[in-house]
Amino acid sequence: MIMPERIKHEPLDSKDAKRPKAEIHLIKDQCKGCGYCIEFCPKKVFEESTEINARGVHPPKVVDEDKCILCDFCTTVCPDFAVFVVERKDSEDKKT
Amino acid sequence: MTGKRALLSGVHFLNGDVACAEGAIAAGCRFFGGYPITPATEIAEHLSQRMPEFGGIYIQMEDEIASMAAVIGASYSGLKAMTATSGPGFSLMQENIGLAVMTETPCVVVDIMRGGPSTGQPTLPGQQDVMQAKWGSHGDYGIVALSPSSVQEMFDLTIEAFNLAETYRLPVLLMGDEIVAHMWEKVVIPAPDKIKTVNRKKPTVSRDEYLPFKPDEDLVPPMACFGEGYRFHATGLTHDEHGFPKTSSSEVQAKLVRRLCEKIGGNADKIIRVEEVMLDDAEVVVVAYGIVARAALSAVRKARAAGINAGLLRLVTLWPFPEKHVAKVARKVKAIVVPEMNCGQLVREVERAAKETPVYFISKLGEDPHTPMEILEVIRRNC
Amino acid sequence: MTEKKELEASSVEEEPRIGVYVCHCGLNIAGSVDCEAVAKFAATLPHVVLAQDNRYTCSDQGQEGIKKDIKERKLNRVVVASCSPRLHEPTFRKACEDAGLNKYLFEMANIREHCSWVHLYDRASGTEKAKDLVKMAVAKAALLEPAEEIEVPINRKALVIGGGVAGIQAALDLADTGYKVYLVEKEPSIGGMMARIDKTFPTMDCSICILAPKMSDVGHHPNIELLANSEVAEVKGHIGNFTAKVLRKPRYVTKDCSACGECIKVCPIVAPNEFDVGLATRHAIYTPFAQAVPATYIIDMNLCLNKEGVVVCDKCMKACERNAIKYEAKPETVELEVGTIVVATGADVFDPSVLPNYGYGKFMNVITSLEFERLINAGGPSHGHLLRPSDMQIPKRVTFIQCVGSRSDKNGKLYCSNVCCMNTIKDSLLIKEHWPDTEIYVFYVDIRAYGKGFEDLYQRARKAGVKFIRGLPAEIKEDKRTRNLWLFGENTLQNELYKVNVDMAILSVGLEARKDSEVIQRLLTLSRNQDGFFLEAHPKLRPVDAATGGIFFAGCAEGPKDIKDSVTQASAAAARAGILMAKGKVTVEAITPITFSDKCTACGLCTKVCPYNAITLNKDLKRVSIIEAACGGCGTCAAECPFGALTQSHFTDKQILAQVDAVTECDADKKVVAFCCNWCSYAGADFAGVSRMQYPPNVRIIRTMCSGRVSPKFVERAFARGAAAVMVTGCHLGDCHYINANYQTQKRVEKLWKKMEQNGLRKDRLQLLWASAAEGEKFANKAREMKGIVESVTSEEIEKARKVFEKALKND
Amino acid sequence: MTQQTLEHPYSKYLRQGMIPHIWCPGCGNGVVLNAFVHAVDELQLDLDKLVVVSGIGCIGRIAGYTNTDSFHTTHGRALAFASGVKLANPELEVVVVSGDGDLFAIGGNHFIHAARRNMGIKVICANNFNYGMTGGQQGPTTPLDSVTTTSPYGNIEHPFNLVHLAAASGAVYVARWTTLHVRRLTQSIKKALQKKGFCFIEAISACPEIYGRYNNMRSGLEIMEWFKRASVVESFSDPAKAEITPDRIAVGEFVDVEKLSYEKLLHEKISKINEKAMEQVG
Repeated sequence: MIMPERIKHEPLDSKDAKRPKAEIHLIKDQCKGCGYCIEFCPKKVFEESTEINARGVHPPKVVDEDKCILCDFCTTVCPDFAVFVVERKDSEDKKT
Repeated sequence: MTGKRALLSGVHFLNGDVACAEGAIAAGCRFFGGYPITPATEIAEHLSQRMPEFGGIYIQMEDEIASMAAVIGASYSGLKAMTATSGPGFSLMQENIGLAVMTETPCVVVDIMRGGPSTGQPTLPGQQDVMQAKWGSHGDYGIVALSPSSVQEMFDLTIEAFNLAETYRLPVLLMGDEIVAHMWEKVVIPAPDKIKTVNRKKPTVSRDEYLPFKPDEDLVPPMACFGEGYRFHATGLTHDEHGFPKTSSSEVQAKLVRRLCEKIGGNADKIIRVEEVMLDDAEVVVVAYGIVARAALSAVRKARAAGINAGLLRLVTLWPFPEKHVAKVARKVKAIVVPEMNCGQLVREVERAAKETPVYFISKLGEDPHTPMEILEVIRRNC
Repeated sequence: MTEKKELEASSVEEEPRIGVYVCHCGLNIAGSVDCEAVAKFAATLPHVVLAQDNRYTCSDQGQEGIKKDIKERKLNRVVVASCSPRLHEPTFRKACEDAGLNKYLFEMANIREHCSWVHLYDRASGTEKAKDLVKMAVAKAALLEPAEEIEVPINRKALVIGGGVAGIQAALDLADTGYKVYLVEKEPSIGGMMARIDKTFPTMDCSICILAPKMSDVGHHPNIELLANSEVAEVKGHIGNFTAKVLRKPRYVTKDCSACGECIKVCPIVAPNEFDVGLATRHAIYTPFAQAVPATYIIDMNLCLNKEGVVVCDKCMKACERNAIKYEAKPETVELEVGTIVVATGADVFDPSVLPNYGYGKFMNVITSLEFERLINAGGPSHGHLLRPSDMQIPKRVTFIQCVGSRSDKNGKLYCSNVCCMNTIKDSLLIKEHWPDTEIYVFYVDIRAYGKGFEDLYQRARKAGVKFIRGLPAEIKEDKRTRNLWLFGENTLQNELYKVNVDMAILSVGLEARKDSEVIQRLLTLSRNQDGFFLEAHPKLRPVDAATGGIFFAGCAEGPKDIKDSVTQASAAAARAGILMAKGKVTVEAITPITFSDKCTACGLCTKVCPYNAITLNKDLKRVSIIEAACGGCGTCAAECPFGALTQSHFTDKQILAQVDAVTECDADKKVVAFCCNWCSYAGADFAGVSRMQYPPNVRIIRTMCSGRVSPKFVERAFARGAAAVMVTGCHLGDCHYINANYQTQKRVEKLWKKMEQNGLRKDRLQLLWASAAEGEKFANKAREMKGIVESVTSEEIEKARKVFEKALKND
Repeated sequence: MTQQTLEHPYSKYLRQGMIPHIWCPGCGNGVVLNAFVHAVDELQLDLDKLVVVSGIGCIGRIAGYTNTDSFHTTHGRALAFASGVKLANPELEVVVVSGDGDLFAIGGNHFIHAARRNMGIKVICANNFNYGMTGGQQGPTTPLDSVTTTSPYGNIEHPFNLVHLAAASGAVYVARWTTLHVRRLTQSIKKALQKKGFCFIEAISACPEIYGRYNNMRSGLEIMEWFKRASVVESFSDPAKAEITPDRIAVGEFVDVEKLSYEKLLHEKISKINEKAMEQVG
C-alpha cells in the first residue's frame, strides 16, 4: 500500500479523532526521585523539576499534559504511588 | 453419642500418645501439623485417623520448623492447633515457639521427652527438656508447661493445655516423657458435656477501633482471626498495639516484652496446678513431676510405713514454676528431695524457692526412671 | 546424468555409419542447387555409408526410406539436408526414434532457407555452399552422441505472490482445479488496488462488492493457505520443485481475534490510514478496511507503545475478550515446497509530487485519482461526499488532468498506463450522478477508449456534459485566498490558450512498476523491460510465461492493466501453471552441460555466468554440479570455462569445432563463419530465406542455442584456419531467451576485438550482430557488408591471423 | 493540575499512614507492591478474605503495607505459616510475597514442598539477586561473578533458576517478569489469583542502592535499562533454559496447567470420611 511518507493530505477526520484529555496528579512529597515516570513515559510528558520535596529529591514536573495519552504507565511503574492520571472531565462531555 | 464421629466417652485402655491425641480432639483441636519422631509419632498417627472424622486437619509437614509455623498459621485462621514432637524436633520448633509467643498465638506443643542431647536415645525416657521449655527460644517471654504423670493426665492435661493457650494466647507446652507416652493404662474419657473447654476472646469492637495487640486488664488482647474482616497485621518484629513494627522504639519494646512475661507471671496463681500428698506433717518432702512422681509417691508411702513423715509435692505445672508452693513447703520441712531424669534442671528452681532448706537431688539418666527404693533411701538418709 | 554417461560409453565403441539425405523440396531447393551433385559429394565424406537425394524427404516415403536404411544399412547417424531445423528437425528426429535410433544422433543441414532461397540466381555457388553445409553437418554428425531427456517430477502445489485481484483470481482458479495454493501477500489484507477503487469501468459496478466475495472465498478455500503480512524472502530450485522461504511478519494479534473492534476504541494512538491514502485515520491496532481478509486485526509496531514485549499500554489487551493480543510475537520463516509460481505483485501509482508545475502536495485541492476513489467511496473518509480538502465543501468545478506520469519520458514514464482514461471517464460520470450540475473539465492527450463498452461510456460522459479539452495544462496556480485553482495551457485542437478556474483538480496518475520489483526479479531470476515491468517469455505466444520455467505472470506486474485484463491474465497464468502440474512431470531437452570433473578447478566462473543459478560449486570436491532441470540450455557456461571442463551436450566443443574445421577446409579466405542463435538470429536468417532476400553466398551458419554458447576458441579456431571473417549473432540485448546470457557474448567479442587490435588485426573481421527473428533484412545487409570486408582482407592479414591464433588449432 | 486534588486510585488497598514505604528510591519492591494492588483492584477482590503473608527482608515489609489481613513471619517460614492459614480456612485467598533469599535459601525446603503439595498459595518472589536488608550479601540467586559484600571477589556459586525450580517442584502456574514488565507482572498476578493451586511469579526487581551499587548499576534507571536490554519474552519455552545472565533474561509465562489443589483434595476426603462417620452415627 501507499507508504506513509507518500501521504500528502491531513486526514479529513483528524479532528474527530480527538483523544480524551488527561489530568496528571503528582503527590510530590511521596516521590523518591527514581525517575521511572520521566524515563518510561512514552510521550515524554514529565521532566525533573528544580524544586526539592519533603524527601529532599527533585520530583518530576509535567511539561505538557496535552501530550499525555492516558496510557497510565507512570501510575503503574511508580514504586512510591506518587503519580496517577485521570481523564479530564470536560473532554468527557465533549465526547458524549 | 456413639460411633467414630463421637468422643470415646467411657473407660478405655490406651497408651499415652493416643490419650493425648484424644484429649486434643476433646479440647476442640482441629489442626495438627507435625513430623514423625519417636516417641511422639503415635500422636500423629492417631490424629491422622481421627482428625478427619471431626472435620479437622492433619498434615505432615516437611520438618518441625514448618510444623510449628503451620500451627501458628492455622491458629490465626481460627482453629485450635497443635503439634507433637520430641527433643530434636522441639529444638527446631524453638524459632517459631518464639514467633507464637511474640504474636500471642494460642497453640499447644507436645514434647515427649527422650534421652538427649542431639539424637540421643529415641526410645528411652528423659526429663532433659524442661529448661529448654522455659528458655528454649531466644528473648524473654513467659511460657506455660505442664507435666503429665499418667496416661489419664496425658488426656486431661492436653485439654488443660488448650484451655490455657486459648485463655492466655500463647503456646502451651505439654512436657510428657517416653514412658507416659508409651505406657498403657486405664483412661476415663468423660461425656462431652462434662469436658470444660475454653475458647479465645474475640474482639467486641469494630474494625476501625480494633487494636490487635491492645490487652484487657488480664493483659491478654482479644484475638481476631484472618477473614473476619478486621484486616489486622501481625509480625515477629517488636510491634505496637496496632501490630505494626516499631523496631527502634525502646519503650514499645519494654512495654511489649514486659507484658509477654507479666501475662503469665501475673496470672501464675490461676495457671499453676500442683498435687500435694501428705504434706501437713511432713518433715521430708519429695518434689517431683512426670513419671518420676509416681515412683516418688510409692517411696513416700513406704517411708510413712517405716514411720518417716514424708510427703510429696507433685508439680503438674512446671512453668510458670510453682515457687510459692515449694517455698511454703520448704519453710516447714527438714529436707527436700528432688528426683529428675536429668543432670539437675528443675532442682535449681526448687533450691531457689527452698532458700535455707537443704535440697537433695537424685539424678537418673538413660535406662528406667528412679525406683521407689532409690528415693526412699535418700529420704531415710535425710530425716 | 549418470545414465547419460553410460550411453556415451556404449556409443563410443561402434564406428559412425552416417546416412545423408539431400532433399529437393520439389524445386524449392533443386531449383538453385544441384542436389544430385551434393549427394554424390556427401558420399565421399568420412563415415558416410549412404547418400541419396530425393524429392520430399519429409514425405512419408522419405521418412520410411530413412527408417528402412537405419534398420537395413545399420545407420547410426542420420543427416538430412533440406529446410530449417526449426521447421522439420522434430519430424526427422521422430522418424529416427521410430527406427530405434536415438533422436540426438540426427543432424540437419539447412540448404533451403540458408542457401537455395537466398542464392536463387547462382546455382554454382549455391551448390558449393550446399556441399559445405552438408560437410559441416556430417562432421558434426560423426561426433553426435545419444542422449536421454530427463524427466523432472512436478510438485502439485503453487505459490501465488501478491493478493490483488490478479493473485486472488489465480489462486482461486488453481485451488478450484484442486491444487494446493499458497497465497503470499505483503500487506495485512489481500485486495490490493481494486479494494480501494469505488466503481469499475465500464460497467460502473461497485468494486469492493464484487471483490469482497472473492476475497472471502480465498479466506475459506480448503486448498488455499493465505499468508498475509508476509514476504517471499528466498526462492531456490527450479521448475516443478521450488523451495520458497516466506517471512511471516507478526500481526501481534492471534487468530483468536473475532474482529469485534473493541480494541480500536481504546487504542490511544492515532495515525493516517494507508488504505485511505491518509485521508482517514486509524489506530496503532487496526484492520486495514472493513472487508479485510484475513479479518484478524494487526498492531502497527512502529506506532504501538509496546516494543520488545515491554508493555507500556495494555488497553487493547484488556479490551480483548479473546486474549488475542500478543505484543511479543516474533517473525517466523515458513518454507514452502511448490511446483509453480504465479507472480502477481501488481504496480505502484505514480507520485505526482515530483511534478512541481501541478503543485500536488503543495495545493490542498490538488489530489490524485486514487485519493479521489477514496473520497467518492461511500465507505471512504468522507462517506462518499466529494469534499475538497481545503474547506470540506462540495466543489462546483472539477477538473481531471490525464497522463500524469504517463506518456512522457521527462514527466514520468513514456508508456501509456492503459487505465487512466477510462478511470477518469468513469469518475466524471460518478460526479455527475451525485452532483449533476458540477462543471467537469478533462484535459487529455488522447482519449483511449479501446475496449469493449469503453466508447459508449466515453459518449455517455460527453452527453452528460463533461468537457474534454485536448492539451494538458502547463501549470496549476492556487488562489491563496479561496484555495481555488487556475489551470493554464493550450487547447491543441483549437490552437488557443486556456485559463480555467476550478475548485478542485484530480491528477489522473499512471501506473508504474513496483519499487520492490527488483527483489522479486532477483529472487526468481526474471527479466524486466525498460519500464521495469516483468518480461514475458514471448510477447505473442507465451504472454504469461516467464523465461524461467514454472513461473507465470498475472496482472499489473507484467504491465499496466485494468481489472478485466488482470483477471483474464490471472486465469491464463493459473491454466498454464495447471497444465504443468496436471502433467506432474516435465521433460528437459538433453542439451544441458556435461562436466569433466578432472579438469574442473572449481574456479566458479561458470556459476557466475549461469542465468539460472543452475550450477552449484562444491569447493571441497573441487567440482561443480548442474541442476539439469534448472538449466535453460544456453551453454554460456561451456563458453566461459577456461579449462574445457564444461561442455554442452549436443553442442559440444568438439562438434562445433568440427563444423568450423569443415567450413575452413578449403577457400577459408573467401568465407565468413557465422554463429547464429537458435531463437533470434538463426530465425532471422531463416526469415531472410523465406522472404527470398538475396545475399552473397560466402556465409556459413553454425547454429547454437544461444550466442552465449559461442566460445572465443571457436572464433579463434576459424581465424587460425584462415577464415576471412567471423560473425557472431544473437538476440537483442535484453531480449535474450536465456535471460541475459547474450551479455556474456558481448563481453567475449569485445575481449576478442581487444586481442585482435593488440596483435594488429582488423577488428572489423569479427562482427557482432544483434538481429531478431523478424530482422531478416538486417541479417542480409550484414552479409552483404561482410562481402566487402572479406574482399578487402589481404592474404598477409589472413596469415597474420593464423599466427596470432594458432594456439587455437590444437584440440585442447 | 499537578497539585494533589484526588486520592491515589490504589490508596484504598494500602494501610493508612504506612505509605511512603521504607524502600529505597527506585527499589523494585514498590513496583511489585504497585503491581499487586493493581491486580487486586482489577479483580475487585474482597479484601476481607485476602491474606498477605511475608517473610524476612526488604520485601517482607509488604505485608504491613497492604490493607488486608497480613502476617510477617520468621525468616523463610512464610510458606509454612501460609499453609496452615490456607488449610485452616480454604475460603481465604492466601498470597505470600517474599524475597529470593527468604523463599529459596532459608525457606527453600518449604517452597519445594508447598509446590509439591500444590498448596493453594500464590507466591510472588521479588528477586533482587542479594540480601538487601542486611546490606547486600550473596544469596541463592546472585548471578555468577556478581560482587556482593560476602562475594567481594565475585560470586562463584551457581544461582537458582527459580522458574525452573518452581516448575520442577510442581507449581501449576509459573511466570517471570522484570519490574519493567510491570503490566505483564500485573496480568500474571491476576491470572495466579484466579487459579487454584500453587502459583509462582518471579518479579526480577531492581535493588539500586545495594546490588546495583556493587555491580556498576548505580541507579534504578540503569538496572531497568539492563532489564530492557537483556529481556526476551519467551512464553512457554523450556524453563530449564531460562537461566538469567547479564545479557539474557528470559521472561514470560512458563507453566499454566490445571491440577487439583491440596486443600481441595483434603477437604473432599474429609467430607467423604464424615459422610461415612455420620452413617455410622445414624
